[in-house]
Amino acid sequence: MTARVGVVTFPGTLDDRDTQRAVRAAGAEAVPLWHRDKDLHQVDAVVLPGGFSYGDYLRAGAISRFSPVMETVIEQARAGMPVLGICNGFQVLTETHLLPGAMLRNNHLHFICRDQKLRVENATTAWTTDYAPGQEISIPLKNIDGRYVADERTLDMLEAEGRVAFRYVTDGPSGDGYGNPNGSLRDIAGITNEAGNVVGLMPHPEHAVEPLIGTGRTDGLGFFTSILKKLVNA
Amino acid sequence: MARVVVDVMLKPEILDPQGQAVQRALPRLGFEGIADVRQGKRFELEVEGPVDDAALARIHEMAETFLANTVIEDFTVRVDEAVRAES
Amino acid sequence: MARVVVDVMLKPEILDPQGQAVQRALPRLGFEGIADVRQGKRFELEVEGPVDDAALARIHEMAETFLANTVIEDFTVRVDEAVRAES
Amino acid sequence: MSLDTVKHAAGTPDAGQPWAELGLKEDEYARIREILGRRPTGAELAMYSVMWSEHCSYKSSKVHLKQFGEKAPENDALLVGIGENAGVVDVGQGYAVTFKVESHNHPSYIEPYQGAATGVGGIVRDILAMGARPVAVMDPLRFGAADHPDTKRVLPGVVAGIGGYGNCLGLPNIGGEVVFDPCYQGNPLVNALCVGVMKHEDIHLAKASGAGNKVILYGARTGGDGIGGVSVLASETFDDSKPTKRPAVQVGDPFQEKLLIECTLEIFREKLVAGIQDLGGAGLSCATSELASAGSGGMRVELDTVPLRDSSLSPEEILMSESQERMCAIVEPDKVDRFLEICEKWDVIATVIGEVTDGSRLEIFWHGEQIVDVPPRSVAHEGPTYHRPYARPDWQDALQADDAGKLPRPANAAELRAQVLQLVGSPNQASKAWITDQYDRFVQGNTVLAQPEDSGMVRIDEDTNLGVAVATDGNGRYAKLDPYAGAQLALAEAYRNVAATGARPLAISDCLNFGSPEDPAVMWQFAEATRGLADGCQTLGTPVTGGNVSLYNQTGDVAIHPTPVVAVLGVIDDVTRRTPVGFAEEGQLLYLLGDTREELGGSAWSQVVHDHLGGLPPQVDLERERLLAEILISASRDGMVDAAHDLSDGGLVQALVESCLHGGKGARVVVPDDLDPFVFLFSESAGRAVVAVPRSEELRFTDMCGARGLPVTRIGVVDGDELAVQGQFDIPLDELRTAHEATVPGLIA
Ligand SMILES: Nc1ncnc2c1ncn2[C@@H]1O[C@H](COP(=O)(O)OP(=O)(O)O)[C@@H](O)[C@H]1O
Ligand SMILES: [Mg+2]
Repeated sequence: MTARVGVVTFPGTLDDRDTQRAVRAAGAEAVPLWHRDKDLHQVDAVVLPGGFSYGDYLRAGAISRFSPVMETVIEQARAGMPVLGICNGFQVLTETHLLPGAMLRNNHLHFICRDQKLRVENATTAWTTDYAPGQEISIPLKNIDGRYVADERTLDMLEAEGRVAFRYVTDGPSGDGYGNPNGSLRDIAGITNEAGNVVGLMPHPEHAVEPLIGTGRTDGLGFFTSILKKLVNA
Repeated sequence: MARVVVDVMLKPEILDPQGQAVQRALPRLGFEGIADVRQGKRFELEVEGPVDDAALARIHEMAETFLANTVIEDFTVRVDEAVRAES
Repeated sequence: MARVVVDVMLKPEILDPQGQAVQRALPRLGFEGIADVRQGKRFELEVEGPVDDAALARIHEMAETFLANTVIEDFTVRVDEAVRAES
Repeated sequence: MSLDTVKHAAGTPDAGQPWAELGLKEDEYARIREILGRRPTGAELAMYSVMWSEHCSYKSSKVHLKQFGEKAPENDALLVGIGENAGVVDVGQGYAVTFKVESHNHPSYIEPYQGAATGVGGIVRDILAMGARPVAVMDPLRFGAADHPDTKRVLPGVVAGIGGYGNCLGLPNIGGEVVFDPCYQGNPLVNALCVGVMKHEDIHLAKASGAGNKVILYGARTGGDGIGGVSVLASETFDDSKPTKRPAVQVGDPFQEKLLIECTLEIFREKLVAGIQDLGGAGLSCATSELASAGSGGMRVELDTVPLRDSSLSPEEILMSESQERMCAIVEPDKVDRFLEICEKWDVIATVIGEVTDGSRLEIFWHGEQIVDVPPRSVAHEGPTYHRPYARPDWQDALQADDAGKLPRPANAAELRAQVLQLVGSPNQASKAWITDQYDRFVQGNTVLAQPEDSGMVRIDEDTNLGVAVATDGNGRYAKLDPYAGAQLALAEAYRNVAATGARPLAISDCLNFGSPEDPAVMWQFAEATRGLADGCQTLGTPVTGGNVSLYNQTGDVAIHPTPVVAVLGVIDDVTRRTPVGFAEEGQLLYLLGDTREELGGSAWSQVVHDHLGGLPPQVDLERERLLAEILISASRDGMVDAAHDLSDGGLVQALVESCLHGGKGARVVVPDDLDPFVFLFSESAGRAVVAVPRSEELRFTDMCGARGLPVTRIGVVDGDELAVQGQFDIPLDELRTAHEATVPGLIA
C-alpha cells in the first residue's frame, strides 16, 4: 500500500493538477480534495497548492482559510499530519496561524517569475528529509505577495528553533536566480512548525519534478519523495 | 506634522471584484446583514508645514493626477483632525 | 441603510513598499513636502438594519478575524455619519 | 418611463431615433427599417448599431478577408475554419488545438491595466467556447517611443494587466513581442493570443438548435460596463431620473473567469451543451443573435431574467453591456438541472433566460412585452459590406526611393563595435525580461519553451510528449515600406521561429492592426497586406484559421504603421527533441543557414543608428523559408543541432548576442570572405537562421543541407566568454549583458 497524499482545490487554485502530477511522480497516490468537503478521505498528508484562491482578494489566503476543508486540515495538522503549503498554500497556512508571520506584497511591487536558488536549512521536516542540510536547490518562484514578515521576536524564535526551513541564496548573480527576490525578512523562503509536520514555502517544488519541463531541473522532487518515505516507513 | 487622508474608491458603477468576494464570504463566516461591500485604498500622508488651503489644493491635485485613477475611481481628501490635534 | 467604514493599515513597524513607492514618486511629479506616505485599505460596508452597539461589535469582530490580519495590520471601525444622516 | 415595444414602434413610425449618435449611417438605418418593415425599437436599434459596427461586422475588411478562404491551401489539418470563435487544427493523436490572436488596442490606451486584462479575458473565453482547455497565452505589444512620458503610463499598466489577469487564471505566458515606435503613440497595440487543447470529439460550435432547448446565461452578473455609447439611447427613451453614468471601461475579474473555465470544462466533460458562445464585444446582442443565426430555429429571450449588478439598467443597456466573464449555452431541457448543479459547485451564477424556438425570429421580451423581433441573420451575419476606395499613397515611391543603403556606415572596427552595443541595448532589441518575468510561464507544468526562446512550446500529452509551438511576429516598419511584403515577412518570421524550435508549422492566426479604413492610403495598405498574407499562406501551406481586425488606430490624420501581426502554430511529436536558442556547449560549430544580401531597408540598424525608415524591406522567398524550416525540423528531430536561432530584426549580430547570453557561452566568429563585416552582422535578409552543431554531427548536417540545396556557411564556434568577431572586435559577455538587460528597466523606473 502506498501513501495517499491529498491535494486541496480551492476556487482559484492553479497548481493542483501539477501538484498531483508531482505526487504521482514520486510514487504516491494523489487524492483530490475539494474545499467544501470537510472529509479528508483517509489521506496521510495534505498539500495546499499554489494559485490565486479567491483571486487573492482581500489578502492572499484570507478567504480560503475559512473553507470547510481547512477546519479538518487545521485539526489534523495539530494532531501531527504532514501538511505542505506551496505559495498560496503557504499564505493560507500563515492566515490560519498554523505557521507564524504573514506574507506581504513583494518589495518591488511586481509579480516575479524566475528560477530561484534556495538553501534547505532544515532537512529534518516531514517534507525535506531527502535533501542534505545546507543543500542548494533551484526551483521556480512566481508570486506577487511573497515577502515574508514577522516581528523580531518571532524571527529570533524561528532561527533559534531551526524553523527557517528554506532561505533564498543571496551570494551570486541575480540573473542566475540568486538573491532575495521580494524583501522577505532574513531571506526566509519557507518555514516549518515546531513539530516539523507543517511546512510552507513560496517557491514551487511541484514545477521542478521533470527534466525538460519548466526549468528542466528536478530539484523539487525531494519534497514528494521525502513525504512518501516518511509515510511508507511510518 | 499634520496628517491628510486620501480615500480612493472605485466609482459606484465600476465592478469591484474584491469587495464582492469579501461580501460573498461573510455569510459563510457567520456574518449576516451586510448588503454590500466595496474595497478601496486609504492613503495617509504626513505633511510638512501648515495644511492650509494651498496645501490641500496641492494634495487634491496629487490625488487627482496620481493617487486615484479618475477613469475608474473617485477620491476624497480630508485632514485627520485627531493627528492634527496631537501634534 | 447605514454605512460602516473599516480602515485597515499596516502596523507602523511593517515596511510599506507601496506607500514608499508613492512617496518617492511625488517629488518627481512636482509635489514636495510630504514626509511619509502609508497605503492601506478602506472597506465600506452597507449594513442592513440598525447600527447599534451589537452590530458594531459584530463588525469589530469581523474586522479582527477577517478584514484585517492583526499579525501585520491595525484597523478602525466607524459609522459613516454622512450616509447615516441621508438615509 | 415608456418602454419602446415592437407594438409601439409599429404604431409610431415617425418617432425620431438617435441612429447617427449610435454610429449608423443613414442608408444603414434605412436598411434596418426595410428589413423590419417598420422602424426598429430602441432595443433593436441598439442591437443593429453595435452588431453593424466596424468592430463586430468587419464591414470594411471582409471583402479583403475573403481571400483567406479563397486562397486557403489544401490542408487536412484544418478541422474548423474562419467564422467560428476560433479555428481548430488537428495535431494528431486525436488532439485538436485552437488558437487565436485578438486586439484590445483602444481600451488599453484609455485604461491600460483593465484594457489589457480584459483583452486576455476575452480571448481566453473565445478559446474556451470552442470546447478546449486554454493552455497558454501570448501578448504581442506595441507602444509609443520608449522615452515618451506616456509610455511610462501605458506600458507598466498593460504589462501589469496582462500579468494580473493571465497569472490569476493559471495560464502560462509563453511569448509575445514588445515593440516601441513613435507611430504607436496614442495608439498602443495590445494584442493577445490564447491556445487551447481538446480531443476531436470535444469541439463545440456556437449555434442554437433544437426547439425547446434552453438558453442559459452564466458567469458574472451584468453591469453597465462598456456601454457609454448606448446611454444616448437610454437617455432618449427613458426619463432622466435614472443614473446616466455608464462606464465605458470594462473591469475584469480573473477569479470569476477562472471559475468560469473550470465550470465550463466540467460541463463539457459531461456533454451537457448543444451550443455555446462567449460574451465579448456587443455582449448579449452578439451572443443571442449569433447563436440563433447559426442555428436552425429562432430564439426567445426573457431579458428581465438576466441577473444584474445594477438594477437601473435599461433593456437596451442590458443587451449592449460588455460585462466580462459571461458565457451563453444552449442546453437540452433534461440536462439543465445538472448544468445548474455544476455551476453551483463552482459558485457561478447561472440563469435560464430563454429557449430555442421552431420559428425563425429572435424575439426578446421585457416583463412580458416584446421589445425585439428580428431575423437573427440580419443582425449577426448580414451586416453591411463596404468596398472602400483604396489607393497607393503618393508618398510611397519617395519612401521606397529613400534607400537605407546610402546611410553612413561604421568607418572602422571601433565604430562597428560601438554600434553593436548600441543595437543590442536599443529599446526594441533589448532584453524584455523585466516585462516577461512578471508573467507566470511555469503554471500547468507543461511549458517546454517560453520567452526568450524563438517560440513558446507546451506539451499537450504527458505520455507521448506531443507538443505545440506558437510564435507571433509583426514588423510595422517593413509593412510601411511595402505592406504586401511586410505581411509576408511577418508570416515568414513567425513560421521560421516555430521551425527553429523544431516544430512543424501547421496554421496561422492574425491580428491586422491598421489606421482608418476611410483613408484610401490606409485601405490600400490593408488590401496589400491581406493579399500578401493570403498569398503567403497559400505558398507555405498554412491556412488562416481566424484572427481579428483592428482599424482606426490613428491620431488625427496620422495612422500607425500598418501592423499585421501573425501567429504561427506548429506541432512537435516529441517535445524532448525541441531546440533552444542558447549556445550551451563549448566547441560546437556555428553555421549560418541561408543567403545574406545587403538588405538594410527598415532594419533595426537604420532605426537605432540613424532614426531612418526608407527603402525596400528584405526580399521574401517563401520557398526558401519552407526549405529552411524543413532542415531545421529534421535537424532537431535527428539531434543534429543543439541550438538554433532565427535571424530577424537586428540581423546576425542580434541573434548571436541573444544565443550567447541565453546559453551563457561566448562565440568566436569569422566573417566570410565574400561579405562585408557590416553587412554580415547587420543585414536583415530573411530566410536565415544560425545553428550550433555538435562536431560529431557536422558532416551529417552539412550533407543534408547540401543535398537539399540550402546554402550553409560555417561562421565560427561556441567558445569562451566573449563575442569575438575576428579582425573586428571582442565584446565580453558581461558588457553585452549589461547593454542588453539594463535598458528596459531603466526606461520604466
Ligand atoms: N510581451 C511579451 N510577452 C511574452 N514574451 C515576450 C514578450 N515580448 C517578447 N517576448 C519574448 O521574448 C523573446 C524575444 O522576442 P523577440 O526579439 O521579439 O523575438 P523574435 O525576434 O525572435 O520574434 C521571444 O521569446 C518572445 O516571445
Ligand atoms: Mg526569433
